[in-house]
Amino acid sequence: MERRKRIEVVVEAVRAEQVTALLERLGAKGWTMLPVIAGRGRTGLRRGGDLSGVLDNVLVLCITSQAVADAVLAAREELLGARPAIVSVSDCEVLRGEHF
Amino acid sequence: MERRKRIEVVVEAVRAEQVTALLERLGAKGWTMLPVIAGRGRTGLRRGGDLSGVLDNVLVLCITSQAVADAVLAAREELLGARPAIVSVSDCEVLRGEHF
Amino acid sequence: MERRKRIEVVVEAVRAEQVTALLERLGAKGWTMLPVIAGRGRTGLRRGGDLSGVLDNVLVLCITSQAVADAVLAAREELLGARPAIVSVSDCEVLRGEHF
Amino acid sequence: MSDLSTLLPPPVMFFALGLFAGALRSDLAVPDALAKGLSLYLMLAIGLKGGVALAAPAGAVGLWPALAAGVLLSLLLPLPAFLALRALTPLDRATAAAVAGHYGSVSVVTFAAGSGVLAARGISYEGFMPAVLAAMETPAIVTALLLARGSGRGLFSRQLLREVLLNGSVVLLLGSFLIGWVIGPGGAAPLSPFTEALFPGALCLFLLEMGLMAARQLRAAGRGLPPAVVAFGLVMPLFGAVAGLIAGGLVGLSPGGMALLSILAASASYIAVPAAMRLALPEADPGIYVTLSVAVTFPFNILLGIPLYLWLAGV
Amino acid sequence: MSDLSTLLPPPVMFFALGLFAGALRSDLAVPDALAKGLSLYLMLAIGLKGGVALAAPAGAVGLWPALAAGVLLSLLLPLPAFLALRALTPLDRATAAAVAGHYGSVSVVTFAAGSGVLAARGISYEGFMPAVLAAMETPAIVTALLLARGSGRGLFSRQLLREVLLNGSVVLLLGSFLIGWVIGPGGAAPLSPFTEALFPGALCLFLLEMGLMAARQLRAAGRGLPPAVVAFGLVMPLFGAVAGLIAGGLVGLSPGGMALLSILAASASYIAVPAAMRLALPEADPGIYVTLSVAVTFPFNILLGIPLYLWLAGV
Amino acid sequence: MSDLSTLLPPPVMFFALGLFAGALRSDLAVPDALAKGLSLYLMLAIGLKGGVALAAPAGAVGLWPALAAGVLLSLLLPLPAFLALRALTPLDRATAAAVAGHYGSVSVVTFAAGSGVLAARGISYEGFMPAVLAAMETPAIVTALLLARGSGRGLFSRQLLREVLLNGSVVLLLGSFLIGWVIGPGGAAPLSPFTEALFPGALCLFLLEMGLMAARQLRAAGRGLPPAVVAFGLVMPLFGAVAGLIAGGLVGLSPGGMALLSILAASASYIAVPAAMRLALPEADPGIYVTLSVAVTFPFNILLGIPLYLWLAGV
Ligand SMILES: Nc1ncnc2c1ncn2[C@@H]1O[C@H](COP(=O)(O)O)[C@@H](O)[C@H]1O
Ligand SMILES: Nc1ncnc2c1ncn2[C@@H]1O[C@H](COP(=O)(O)O)[C@@H](O)[C@H]1O
Ligand SMILES: Nc1ncnc2c1ncn2[C@@H]1O[C@H](COP(=O)(O)O)[C@@H](O)[C@H]1O
Ligand code: NA
Ligand code: NA
Ligand code: NA
Repeated sequence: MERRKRIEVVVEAVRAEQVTALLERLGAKGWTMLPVIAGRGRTGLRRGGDLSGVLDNVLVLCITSQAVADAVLAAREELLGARPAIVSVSDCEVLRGEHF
Repeated sequence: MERRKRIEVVVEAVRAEQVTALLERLGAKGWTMLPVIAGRGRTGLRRGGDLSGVLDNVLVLCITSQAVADAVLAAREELLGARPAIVSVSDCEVLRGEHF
Repeated sequence: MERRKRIEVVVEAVRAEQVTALLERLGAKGWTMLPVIAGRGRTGLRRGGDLSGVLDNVLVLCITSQAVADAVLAAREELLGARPAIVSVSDCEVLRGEHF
Repeated sequence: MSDLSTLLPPPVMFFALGLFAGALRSDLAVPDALAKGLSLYLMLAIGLKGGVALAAPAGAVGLWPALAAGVLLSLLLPLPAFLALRALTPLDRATAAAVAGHYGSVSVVTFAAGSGVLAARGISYEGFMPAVLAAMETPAIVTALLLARGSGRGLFSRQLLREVLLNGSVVLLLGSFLIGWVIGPGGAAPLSPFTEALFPGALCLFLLEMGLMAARQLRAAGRGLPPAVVAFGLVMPLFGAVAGLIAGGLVGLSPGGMALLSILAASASYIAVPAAMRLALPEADPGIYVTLSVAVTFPFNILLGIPLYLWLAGV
Repeated sequence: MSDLSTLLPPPVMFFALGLFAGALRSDLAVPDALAKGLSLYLMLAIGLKGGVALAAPAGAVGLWPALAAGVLLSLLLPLPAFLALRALTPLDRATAAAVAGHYGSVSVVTFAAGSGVLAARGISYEGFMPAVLAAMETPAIVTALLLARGSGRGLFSRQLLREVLLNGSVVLLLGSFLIGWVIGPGGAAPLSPFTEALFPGALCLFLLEMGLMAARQLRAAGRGLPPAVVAFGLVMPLFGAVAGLIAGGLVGLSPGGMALLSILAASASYIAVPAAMRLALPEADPGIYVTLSVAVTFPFNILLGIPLYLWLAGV
Repeated sequence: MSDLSTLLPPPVMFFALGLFAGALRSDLAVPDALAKGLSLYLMLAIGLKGGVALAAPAGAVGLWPALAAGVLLSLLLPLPAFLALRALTPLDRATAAAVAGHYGSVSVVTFAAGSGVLAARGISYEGFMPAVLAAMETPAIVTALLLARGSGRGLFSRQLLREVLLNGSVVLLLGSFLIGWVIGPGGAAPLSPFTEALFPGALCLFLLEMGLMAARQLRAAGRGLPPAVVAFGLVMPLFGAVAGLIAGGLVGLSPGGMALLSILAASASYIAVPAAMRLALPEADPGIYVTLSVAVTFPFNILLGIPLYLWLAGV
């Protein structure tokens, strides 16, 4: 088991590509995108499923090295440019550290 | 980066509003609800998608301050009243701590 | 609150049963399966929704004791036999520790 | 071979196909959204057709007594069900009450399958029966709650009241019924390729999914069903069918109408009541009542019950 | 009762049913996938029908002026909308521009409901109107961006350009239109049970969902709508309708065509423009523009606007 | 313009529209649930129609030889495919075997598009061809596994056996076929607005989605396809088509039947085989076989292959 960082971002579906592109550019070897049913934040209750899709959010999960995580957080301006609702980082351990 | 708590609750879809209402009342500034495909627990295998929706579960994710997390856990009776299957809490760090 | 381990596995939907069966066999009392929209890893961009379902991934979340988590990681060969993309483990605390 | 297709109508065969595929763990699967969409479609089509029939000359003759019979059946059938469950099965009070509630209420697809058989045999029935169907959906919930709690105090939370009065099935059935009644045959004509011509085929596809669902549910939760509970799920429909038949006779329904009321009384809810019970009786075990309704009583009614009740009704 | 069904067509009643159920918080719900599927179906069917009509002898007479009128309406209507929003409501520049863009663009279902009413009343219209519908979808986006940024420099990112030129609705409408035109009435005949016979019924089901969606959106984000903004959402359609009527008259459309152009001008986008605005103007508040379009202007047009605009058009 | 619509049938045009929209990265998208639902619908309708045709007088003449031809083609076609892939492309043994399996098996929609063209041209064919389609779905899986492992020992896990014998497509096709055969033309008549009248339109919508899916898949995984593999995906269908034609001639099929068998042999599986390969050959790369089948061979067959094979069959 090796120590890695677990980055979790909730972001609008229409802007998710900005986040994943940033992660890839800064060296993350992968990410996973999960659907979101609904949420509440500063902008009130948000429930996806409208026909334009603008109210859909997704959760992007990225497990990566400390170095990449630092780089991502250092690119704060660009990351926030995708208007993510949440950027959270926590610790984890992984099998096959060479994959991350 | 500021330290926050990450609360994760798996709960029946029909009771999820009880959980999110509690979180809001105790001061959480937001939450995110994710769909669940299936699960296993004390009540056996549970797979959503029946027509009444009673077998659907959701996962509620809430990133919040230590204080709010403590308040939520202190409201244990009320929280368990929503019959959540899991209540787990872990540590994380967030960008823009003022949002949480 | 009691300390537990939070295991998170991203795996192909067609192989998910191998992972959950392993978890159950090694003593985990439950697990939750979440849908995945898309992801990127060593095999490139992967977006579910093709008609055969072979490109669908899921995320399996299991909160369990340190002992079970150790057993799961010790069964590394078998676990990797299900070809999971990610196996990550982190710490958490839970309400009602007897459930996990 | 059209004789066989009268005996074994296509929707029943598709249900059997689904059961078969599910039992053998085929990977055949209908997306949830499609199943829910078909269920909405069937309710819309059934409601509309009933409302249009009500608008026909003399279409409303006998409506009120039939509605009253339906409501009474829904309110009363849970009583013997509850007594039987408590006497003969190991179910706790809350779960027994919840199960009982399902048997006062009704299943839309069982009704659809039954009326399809009547149509295929050329037997007419009162056009307002969909209104009876809607009227029977929720009264049983009240009885179930009374049985579970032993008192009427604090029976209904606001959320539960909404579930009872504004349950999606009831709103869609009654709303479509009302719209059908308002627009009448003329207004409904442009809708009929959607609501009528497609109906038999859509019912087949939906019953395929119901078969898959029944098999899936039986596998997931079936081992938890005590044998006495399974027996209840097979005998209670017969009891309900006879009660429905008698009630239908008393209020003067035609043979076709009696058959349908019998089918309704025999059927068990799988949408409205489970949802209400989950809210109102969290201590009752959904694994029991969902499985019993979807995977025991529903298949029984579709495969054996309907022909039997029609035969009892003399049609 | 077919008079009533002319006054209050079935799709409108199903919309009202959805609104009612949603307002009272019934648990009636249409799966997202079904709603999106129905929306695609309606666009495919509308486009195809229009293309087939264009292929008819003399079907193209007056096409180009009508397209020009549509594009101009789409480009220009956001201007008065923006001025009114900035003068009379508290909306910031970006949000006001985004909202304004919605009102230059159009709503496919409002068009479908309107043409359904015309068909029911036996009033003919230019068959190419679906092309006008498609042509009006996106020009308003350009105006909205100019209004928001005050300059044309760097107006379009690549992603945005794609959104404008290759928006799903536009591609499906125009593509189906083209296919209809190529295959003509003969080639389209085998498709007509799908694209024509089902249309009225599918529209009912879709409008049921639109009613539920409007009520849901109003509850989720409605409190955030300032009263002056709501008023705008009710008055702007009238302004657009009159502009559409005048434009239709100027380019020589038939009364039915004028009525449809009026309806298009009065309607507000709920698919193409929100998506483009979210990309191009992230600082604009989607809670405002989605809610206003889906939950204020759309219901207004369906329930009151369409009959009014038809009356104004003299049909 | 009905000549054009014979040359370029509407489903093909909708496929091209989907490809075009997808290639240019339009945001046009069909919900997964709708795509899966349409796929189920097509199988149900095709199966039922075939079964009904079998029930017609003399409907079964030639059935067994045709089934045998289909099974043999499915079993044998993977052999030359595998040899070619190993000799001419860089694919490893497992991936080559998996790809080869796809080309012994078949694609339901390619069959549907082909039979639609035959119907439009008024060319008849053996009604039991859907049974041949079902029979060809899975034998190729056996060959692929033998090729991959070089031995028959431990070939089938229980889960894999289920996948082969109880694959969802096979169960639905054969089940519907059986039901159609049992109920016959009389019993199927009430279902025909659903299963027949809607078919051409539903096929268009589904092919639109297949076009979008092909473009999406090509973009996601396309860069990983070596050119020699792409070439295989374009040449192998021709080889299969000729083999199918010859086999059809040997077993005495009508020209229409020969054309369909040729189309089946030319087509590649995109549902049953990928799922089985993922289970049985985890070391084979799904990015290769899914992409090749869905995004290379399928478009080739739809756009160019079908007219070519019909021409070869002389119809
Ligand atoms: N504290 C939080 N915990 C979890 N999710 C949140 C939180 N705050 C916001 N979100 C999610 O982010 C979305 C947008 O937030 P906002 O932009 O603040 O309205 C919400 O709809 C939630 O899904
Ligand atoms: N230890 C666990 N880890 C992850 N999810 C769990 C666990 N236990 C229960 N669950 C989830 O909670 C649901 C209900 O659990 P239960 O009420 O114990 O049957 C299950 O279907 C799972 O989705
Ligand atoms: N570092 C990562 N963080 C999060 N998810 C990942 C990561 N790497 C791979 N994945 C997920 O695992 C799937 C398969 O990965 P792979 O087998 O490496 O292509 C991807 O599609 C992602 O969903
Ligand atoms: Na009943
Ligand atoms: Na407009
Ligand atoms: Na083939």
